[in-house]
Amino acid sequence: MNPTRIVEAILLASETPLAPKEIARASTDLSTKDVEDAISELAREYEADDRAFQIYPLGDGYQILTRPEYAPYLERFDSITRTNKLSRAALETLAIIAYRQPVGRLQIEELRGVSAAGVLRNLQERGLIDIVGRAEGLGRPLLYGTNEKFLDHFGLRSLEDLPQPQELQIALRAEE
Amino acid sequence: MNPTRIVEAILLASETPLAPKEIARASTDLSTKDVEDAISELAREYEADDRAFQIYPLGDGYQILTRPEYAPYLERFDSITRTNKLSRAALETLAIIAYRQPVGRLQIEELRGVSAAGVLRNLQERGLIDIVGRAEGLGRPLLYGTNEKFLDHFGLRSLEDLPQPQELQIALRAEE
Amino acid sequence: MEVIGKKVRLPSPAASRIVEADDRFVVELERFQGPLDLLLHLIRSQDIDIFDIPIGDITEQFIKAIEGVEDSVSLERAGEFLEMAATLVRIKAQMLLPRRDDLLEDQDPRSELVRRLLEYEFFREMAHALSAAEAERALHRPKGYVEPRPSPDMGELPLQLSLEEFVAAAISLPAPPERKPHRAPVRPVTVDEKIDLWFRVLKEKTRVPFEWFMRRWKTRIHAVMSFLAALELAKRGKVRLNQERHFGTLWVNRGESDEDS
Repeated sequence: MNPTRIVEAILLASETPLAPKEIARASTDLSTKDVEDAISELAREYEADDRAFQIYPLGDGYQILTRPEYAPYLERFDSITRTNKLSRAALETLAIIAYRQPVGRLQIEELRGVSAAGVLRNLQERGLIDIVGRAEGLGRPLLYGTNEKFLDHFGLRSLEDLPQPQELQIALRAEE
Repeated sequence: MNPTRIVEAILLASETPLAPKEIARASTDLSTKDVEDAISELAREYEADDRAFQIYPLGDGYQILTRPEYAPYLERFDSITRTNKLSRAALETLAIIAYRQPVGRLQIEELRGVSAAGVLRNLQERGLIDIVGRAEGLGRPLLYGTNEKFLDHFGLRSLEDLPQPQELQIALRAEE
Repeated sequence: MEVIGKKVRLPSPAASRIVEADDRFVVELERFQGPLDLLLHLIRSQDIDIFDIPIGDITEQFIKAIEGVEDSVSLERAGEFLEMAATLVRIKAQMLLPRRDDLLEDQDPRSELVRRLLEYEFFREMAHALSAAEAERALHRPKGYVEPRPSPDMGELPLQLSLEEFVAAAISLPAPPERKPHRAPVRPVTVDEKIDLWFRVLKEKTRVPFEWFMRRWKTRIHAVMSFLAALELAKRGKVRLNQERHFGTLWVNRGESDEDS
């Protein structure tokens, strides 16, 4: 197998920068010198082909990274792919928190039947919920509640203004 | 900037397969068609240049992945993680969900003759199945379905890549 | 373009035999996914026609295979195997019983089981095909390192959500998912235990209706084990079974030579 291609595969798949000495362990036929030559060869090819990526030295290792001039496209891509709307899961979780607060992750998961960890992080990043305390008992789990920004968004003055429709399932209804 | 290079940068910088429609959002000058053309062009280039990686279709999206012949060289690196193989229980449960979706826990248990609660939780945590709804009737049981990550895990473009039940009949008869 | 997304291929029929036909009475239960898997193994490894299962032999082999099941697997899994044993014994009993005239000729007591086995076999084969696809996919590695990028500040993204939408979502929240009904743990019970019990009862009475035994334990597995114990004792000549008329009471009679066990 062509050593340049082996080095290319390793550089692409590795999570950390790898030094030529480390890369050489991939095959008994591969010397550190071979790896160094392969890296130079790949860098020349990427340059000549005008690839969107290049090999960059990091510490004593190397890594394939996108070229800096593409950063604006990646940034735009990131901000557009995150939407302005809440997902169904986030919306339901927010509803449970709003009506049941303070409420822990386990209770939310019991009500929705699915894991809530990712959704809770998302709602926190959006600034709609806060950690408002810890429950008693094993592991003292975190309790979540809505915050000022949540009220502001809907133009509510306090949680008491939150509508209490008849159709709300019992678990979410305000206790009489 | 050359649209093919923008697409290349975005594909390289993504941890998951991306659909052409999503990639097109990176630039206002980029249509879905442009992205599709760019992907074909890149695939041709990687092929012609004998790169150690290629663009592969997974579900609705595309991702840059190493070619299979380099897998043996990647095995001895700690910085290159392998995905854990699924257990037989998980595979059988996934097969049932893939063919019978949307499907509830009780149906799965009836088909396999064993409890499914633990396996379902595990598959949900690995993100290979989603809750896709609830059945009518007593307790409104949850219904499960497969998702994009399921397709990615098995290298499928769509559920149609799975064998059809008729093909299996032949296998059954051949064994008799 | 090269394609991973080739069609998933089915395993060759030979490869689909998960376990070779080794000593078929020594089966490690942990290797099996459950009772259907074990049953299929017994049938396929002996080249038995699945549409004409010799239910007596298979039942015997199955019960032999799950002997001591409660020691080798969890209680819940043991219950799954025992339930299948009960089903097999029921089918066996139905096959022994005289056909009632009002039953349709094609009402084979085995047909439901055959349907379940074939259906399960389909998904078992599919699991094999998926496993092969998984292995092939695992040969491809994605970019290992993706440069961290400043994540757009979510807090600053304008949120599109009206109070009406929010309340509608709250209303549409379904009632919490059903709780798994609590299953009382099955106390493991053996045929031997039941044999002892028959002896003790038959010391005091010369004959006992089988139902008398059934009434005392509500779980099926006790009934099954009692039935198997009675059959075993009849085989050894320790008891006689008789039924005065079809579908009537099954009597368990003290045998002629019942001095000891």
